[in-house]
Amino acid sequence: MPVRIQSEDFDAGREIASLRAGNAQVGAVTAFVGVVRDMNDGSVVADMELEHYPGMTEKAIAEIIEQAKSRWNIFDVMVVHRVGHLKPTDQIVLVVVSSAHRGDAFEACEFVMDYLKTRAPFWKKEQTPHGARWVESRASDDVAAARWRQKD
Amino acid sequence: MPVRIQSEDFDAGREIASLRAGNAQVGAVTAFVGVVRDMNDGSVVADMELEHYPGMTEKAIAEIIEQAKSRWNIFDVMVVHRVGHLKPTDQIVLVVVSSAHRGDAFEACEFVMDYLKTRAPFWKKEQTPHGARWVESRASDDVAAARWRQKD
Amino acid sequence: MVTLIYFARLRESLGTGSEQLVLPAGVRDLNGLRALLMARGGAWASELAGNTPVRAAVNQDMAQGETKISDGDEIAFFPPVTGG
Amino acid sequence: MVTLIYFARLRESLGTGSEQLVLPAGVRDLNGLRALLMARGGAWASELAGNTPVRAAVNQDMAQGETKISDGDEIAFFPPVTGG
Repeated sequence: MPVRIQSEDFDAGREIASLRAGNAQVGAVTAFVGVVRDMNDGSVVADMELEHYPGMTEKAIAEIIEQAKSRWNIFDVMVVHRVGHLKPTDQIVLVVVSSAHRGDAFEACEFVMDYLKTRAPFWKKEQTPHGARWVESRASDDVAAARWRQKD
Repeated sequence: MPVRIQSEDFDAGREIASLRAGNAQVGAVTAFVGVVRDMNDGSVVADMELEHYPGMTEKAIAEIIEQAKSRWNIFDVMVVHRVGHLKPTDQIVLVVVSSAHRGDAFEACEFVMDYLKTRAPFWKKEQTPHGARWVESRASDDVAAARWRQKD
Repeated sequence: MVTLIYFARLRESLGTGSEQLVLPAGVRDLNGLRALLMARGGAWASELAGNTPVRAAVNQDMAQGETKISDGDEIAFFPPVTGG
Repeated sequence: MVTLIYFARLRESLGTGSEQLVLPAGVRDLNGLRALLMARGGAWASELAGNTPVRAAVNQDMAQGETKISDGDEIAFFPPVTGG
């Protein structure tokens, strides 16, 4: 299963190794790790709660992965996303892409992250010194996702 | 030291963790792992020997890293490159970049790989069923590196 | 009967995470359902008015106001996503 | 005296990895040094003729034919790089 939603932490090195295991044609693996920062939108963040829509989350990410596979020459994609209670410096998300050559691996990995940011049903609630707040979506994420829109 | 040339294998997960350790402003880490393929330029590759220019290699990669830091909003870069005897599915090279946001981390990581491919003094000699051969440089690598050329 | 699910800020403001609802005969798309829920007043009216952005999914696919709904559907309302 | 270093295909064809050389008075740049080495004939002439691409570094910086060289320099000749 190329998508895992879990509360436990993950080991990027192990996921990278397992994604390319048994495929000697893999020449390039790209990985992205998203991390909880101690500051966001000008406030100190003590910790956060990540909520998701079980079922739809896996489905939305699987669709993003299929789209990446149809657009780039890549072998496999693995996405791990944590939910529940997280604190600064905790890992949130991992995207790993394997391919024969690096160009495809880089582009597909960034595409998956940009689409995940705007299409996968997760919501962050941060604890700050001014109280709890739901994180607002960013226009910059919409811009990043729009870069990948294809001409018909 | 942000550059390591070594014959031993590396653990991408450990390098990712160590690059961002102690910096709670890191929100994004990108990693690239290059791997020996069992096929190259139409021939089966049994194994290879990676030669380098000690001293200049470290210097050339350190300069690439400095250039990346001056061009993108990133915190740290780590490059590990193996030399000596390698066989298919072995890891060759690791580039890890940490930053606050993912866009900078993706671009800087790809830039470092593209420049390393054309500017760092390494040479590969492959063993194939037709005998040993020095790998020839690729025009596609020059094209990839040229993308990053800046207007004056 | 449809299943309605609310997430994140909406779940908190509306004070519920999910409910079962018998669709009145005239309600055939998301716009119609939203009008029905807003008629409850209070947080329902203010949260679903569109002053703050609200997204919806029908059977776990992103949906628009014109998206048709019918018996047995799972319909979710939530703010724009903020994962990753 | 300069130190000359050869890598990869050049090292093998020339049959040596490095040497010490006293620079003749007239040799002041890489072009001059290359002409001097080519005059040795055989693999020296064929490898350095430029039919297959050759790169050079002076004191571990990539260099061109016009790059000046002088006593104490470390000068390397090698094929285009193929790492990563």
